[in-house]
Amino acid sequence: MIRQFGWGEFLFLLEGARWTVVLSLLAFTVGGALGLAVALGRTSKWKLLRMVTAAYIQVFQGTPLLIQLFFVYFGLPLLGLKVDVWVALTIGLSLHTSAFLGEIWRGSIQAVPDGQSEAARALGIGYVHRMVDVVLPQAFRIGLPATISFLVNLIKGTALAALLGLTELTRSGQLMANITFQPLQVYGAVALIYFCICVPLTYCSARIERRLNAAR
Amino acid sequence: VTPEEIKAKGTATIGVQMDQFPWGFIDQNGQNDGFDIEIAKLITKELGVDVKFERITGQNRIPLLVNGNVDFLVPSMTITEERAKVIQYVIPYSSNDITVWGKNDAEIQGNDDLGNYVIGVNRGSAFDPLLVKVAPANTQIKRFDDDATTVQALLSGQVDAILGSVTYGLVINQTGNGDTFERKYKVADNFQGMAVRKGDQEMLDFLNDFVARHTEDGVLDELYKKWIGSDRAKLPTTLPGVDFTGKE
Amino acid sequence: MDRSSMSDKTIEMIGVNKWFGPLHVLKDIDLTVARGEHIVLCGPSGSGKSTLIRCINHLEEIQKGAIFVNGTELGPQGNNADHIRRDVGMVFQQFNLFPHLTVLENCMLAQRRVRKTSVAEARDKAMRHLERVHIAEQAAKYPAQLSGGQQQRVAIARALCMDPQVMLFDEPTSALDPEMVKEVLDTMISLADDGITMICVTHEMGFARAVAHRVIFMDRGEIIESAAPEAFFSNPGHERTRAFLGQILNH
Amino acid sequence: MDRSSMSDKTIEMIGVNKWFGPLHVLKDIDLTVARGEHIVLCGPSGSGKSTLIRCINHLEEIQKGAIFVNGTELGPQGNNADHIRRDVGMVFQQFNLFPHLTVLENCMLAQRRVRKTSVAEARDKAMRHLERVHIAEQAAKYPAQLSGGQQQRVAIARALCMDPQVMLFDEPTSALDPEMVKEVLDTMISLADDGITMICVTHEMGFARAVAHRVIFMDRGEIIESAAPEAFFSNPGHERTRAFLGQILNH
Amino acid sequence: MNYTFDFAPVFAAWPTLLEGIMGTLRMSSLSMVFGLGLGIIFMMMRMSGRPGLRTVAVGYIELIRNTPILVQVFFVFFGMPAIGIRLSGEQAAILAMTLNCAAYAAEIVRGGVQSIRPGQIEAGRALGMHTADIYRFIVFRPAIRAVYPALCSQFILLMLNSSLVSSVSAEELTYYAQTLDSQTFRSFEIYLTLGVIYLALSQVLSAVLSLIGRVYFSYPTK
Ligand SMILES: Nc1ncnc2c1ncn2[C@@H]1O[C@H](COP(=O)(O)OP(=O)(O)OP(=O)(O)O)[C@@H](O)[C@H]1O
Ligand SMILES: Nc1ncnc2c1ncn2[C@@H]1O[C@H](COP(=O)(O)OP(=O)(O)OP(=O)(O)O)[C@@H](O)[C@H]1O
Ligand SMILES: [Mg+2]
Ligand SMILES: [Mg+2]
Repeated sequence: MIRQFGWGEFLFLLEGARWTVVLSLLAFTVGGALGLAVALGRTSKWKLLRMVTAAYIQVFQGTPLLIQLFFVYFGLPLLGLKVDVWVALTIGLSLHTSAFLGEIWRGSIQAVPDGQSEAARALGIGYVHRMVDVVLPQAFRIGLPATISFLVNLIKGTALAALLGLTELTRSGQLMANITFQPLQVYGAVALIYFCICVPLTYCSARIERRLNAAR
Repeated sequence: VTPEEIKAKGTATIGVQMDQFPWGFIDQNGQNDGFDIEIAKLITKELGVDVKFERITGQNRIPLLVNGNVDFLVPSMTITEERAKVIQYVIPYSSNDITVWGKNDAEIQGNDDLGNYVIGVNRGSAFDPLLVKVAPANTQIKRFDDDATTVQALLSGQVDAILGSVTYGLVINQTGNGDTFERKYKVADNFQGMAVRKGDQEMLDFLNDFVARHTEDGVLDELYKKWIGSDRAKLPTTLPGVDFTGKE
Repeated sequence: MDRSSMSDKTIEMIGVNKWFGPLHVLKDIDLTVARGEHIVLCGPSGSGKSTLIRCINHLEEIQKGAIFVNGTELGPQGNNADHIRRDVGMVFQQFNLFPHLTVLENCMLAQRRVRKTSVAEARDKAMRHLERVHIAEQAAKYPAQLSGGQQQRVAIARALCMDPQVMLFDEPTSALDPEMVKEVLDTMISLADDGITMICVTHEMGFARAVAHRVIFMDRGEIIESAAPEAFFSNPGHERTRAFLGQILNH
Repeated sequence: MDRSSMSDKTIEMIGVNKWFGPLHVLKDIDLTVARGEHIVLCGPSGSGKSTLIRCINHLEEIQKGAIFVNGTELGPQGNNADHIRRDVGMVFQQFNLFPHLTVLENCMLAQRRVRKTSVAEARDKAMRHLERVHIAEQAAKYPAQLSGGQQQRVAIARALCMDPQVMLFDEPTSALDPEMVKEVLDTMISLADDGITMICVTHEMGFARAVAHRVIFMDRGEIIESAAPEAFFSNPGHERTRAFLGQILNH
Repeated sequence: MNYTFDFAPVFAAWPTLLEGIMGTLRMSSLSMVFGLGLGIIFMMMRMSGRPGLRTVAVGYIELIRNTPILVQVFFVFFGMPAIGIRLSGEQAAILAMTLNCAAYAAEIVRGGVQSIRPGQIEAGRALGMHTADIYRFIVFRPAIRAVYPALCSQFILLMLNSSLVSSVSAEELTYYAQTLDSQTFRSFEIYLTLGVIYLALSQVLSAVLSLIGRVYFSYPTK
């Protein structure tokens, strides 16, 4: 009656992996946009904005994602705000992502030599174009390796969505382990799938890093 | 919610646990299957609505119910006094003897012997507080996330014995370890109940009636025999400290 | 250029004071620069030369005093800064070319974003100025592919593309290898011939002799001496100027 | 020093060739340096000056030829490199002080780790050499707290602490502000008076006139000219040398 | 929703929570120290001239970085008994977190070493120092300083991620909190308290790390 871990079970894991990918993309796009805003706030010339974004980063970097998700999904309803799973996941993962990316990108923006934005100012170029045309393209290249390694962590971090009942990769693995009672095989397969999702990214990151080093 | 509201919606959202072989699990085709699933389907059939399963875990099932994400639970969840303070139980629909399994050479005959060994248990299940209650204070307890890891801890020798469901035996035998490990003793009865939100009186009445009727006509006995492989015990309709009427 | 014809004021600094925290780096600076005048600013390291010229296009805020460029006042909060920056070009010691843009794109960016010039027009003008600094054939390269001297000439062309009335130079040759200094100085001399207003921080005394109308010596945030180059070199009025000249000319 | 007394060879390079990939940067270099001789090496950027002196203490490998220092041959795989480096001190353009160590610790590190000197002895010697370059009072500071000229003097003291018989200098003043050049040149001149063997890459022609026994001009990996300073400046034998001198002396 | 908050059962359990905090700190700080040490070894292997060593290091680093720590803990705890090594939950957790931390630390520190200007190494060589001494006395401190912020945030992440090792019954903060949860069902209160404790821990940890940084890695720079 107990199932053996075989091909069908592996396909079930792959189905879970689909959600892992969807969740990661979601978190990355929404969180990335928010993270850019946070990074710009952290480097703005207004002290208040800098303080607010600094506090934001502190809180969302300083607590485990698990607890953030728990609060958005189970906590907000207590305030009378009932949230859908996907809304909750989007909010929770985006808060988490934006705090980390905000901090990474703040660093990259500040790593662009001051002379660059001074030269743009001296040419009369305003804030928006100074950022879009001069600073961000350079910051982007500086921050890319760190961004990708965060993305890899994010992909693995989406496993926590299981708390909200979403059967993504890790949760599929748990379910399979509880059906087949062969946890080592199941989790080995889970690790393999994560590896296949993540490795292209780390490979890209290494290549980009090499190219940047060569350009110097 | 009330049964009428569910009928109006056309779908019942039911929380079921899918990591509890053979109570609830995912079959070869990726479909939900098991004892609980069949019962849940039976309920929706009587309501004349579609069923939507929400896969719950030991950790999130109570918040999910309390917050209204699911209409009610058909979990393999033990009825305990503590939980009854937070959610409303329906009268028991199945039972699952709580059993200690251990290495052949572990000398465990009763609760008092547990103190000499390292005992594993599924955290978040009802087995955990029970173990704390019955075992001597000096017992070394190791807690794991789910049944699979708990059993695995026994099989890999990380613990000497585990306390949990009688169905662990199925697993131990089928993974080819029946020679090394054995059933030690039955710790307690374990009555399992569906649950609704506190205050959902009509829903409670409907489900109480459902369980009573199908105990009467033998449908539940049949399902139990089919999935668990033994006869369903005679189940009580009252338990000390737990209110099944929603009136108290 | 005849000195009497320079009646028109391009830049006027009146009682300018600037602090970095507790550090008083510009002390009551008064300076008037006529249209077409070429000024060389020199002085020891840390004397405030860079800060002075950076105030003129509001890369630094001033805390006291007033600065007028072409008759427009630069407010302390940077009011009119954008307006003034269109008239004032700047060339930095470290070139500060945009590394992710080609030479041509470097010269087109501000025209497109600030003046909203069409692509064709911006390219035309960029090419004209690149030719002028003898570097048009490198237009498609990236800054990192050029030598220091070439990069600095691109920086000059980039500033010229905005048709500035004033050019500020902050030690434009001091990051260059000795051999490349000359090509940049030559470019600057050719600009001077055009009659553009220039303020140049430099220790290239040959350049000062060749093109400056006035040499200004600063020390510890003050203008100590301001004189025509002949007078400045042959007969400095202050002890400190003399000591400084002794240091930089004698090895 | 009398030229005839320098019969003893300290450094001998025989038919040295070096490639960076396909780039042939040193071509059949033959060079003999006598004990106590001071050599100034000059030439255009990229001509191989740095590479030449870096080969002497095996910071670069050579592909052909032989190098002897104090009679010991430096093998192509760096055999004897450690031995030779103890006799050869080097001062870099970028100072290369260790930023996490104080000035004193900078001077003590190699004594302790290479010569296994005791702490007290190492400190004594470090302080002696720091005094010699007039910087003993800064011993407890970190490099970043010093001016460029001071840093370079520390770098010189650090090298001297190893009691080298030869000192190599690679453009030691070209990263310095004009005002600080003099203090470093003065230090180097005082070393020269001591009779240490020196090879110095520099474009400071005043220094060459003052202390060099020989000025060597390199171009594209070859030694083009080698002459006493008077002859070198007044009457260079080659067209290329003349053109080069014209560039660096005339602005 | 009319949920009445009741923190009494949570506060009543403070000795347990405190034990959990100690467990979290003990396991994560040990893993940081061992992980950094092991990471430096992997970093040197990765940067060494020997292709064999490099491949091993790259393989290790990529394997660890691209798989979840949960799975790594599982393998150490359930897998190693198969080869005769039986570790307690806590030992398994420390080992897995060390292995995990080492992979990240290796990459971070490598960035630091690469940021050291070659002139520094050349200066050491010109003074006659050996490679090992050059790394030990010249390269490491500035290299670690250059990446210290990144290293610190990795450590904090490690501390936060240690909540995952509760799945092999390693007794850290989340383990006790979840046990408490299954006994009292005060999920919101427990998770709220847990969030506050983790936030406080990460603040304290980052303060301690930056203090260490100020003592060991601070020297003036321009
Ligand atoms: N952003 C800043 N914050 C604090 N102090 C500064 C800043 N910029 C410059 N200073 C200080 O202001 C003083 C004047 O600096 P400035 O750069 O104007 O000098 P300078 O004459 O251009 O020197 P140099 O020849 O070295 O370029 C110096 O003491 C310098 O340390
Ligand atoms: N590590 C290297 N790899 C490849 N090519 C190099 C390397 N180092 C130097 N070169 C090349 O070798 C040639 C000689 O370089 P070298 O640094 O010796 O010149 P130099 O005379 O010291 O010039 P400069 O005055 O600019 O310091 C140059 O063409 C340079 O680009
Ligand atoms: Mg300056
Ligand atoms: Mg050189």
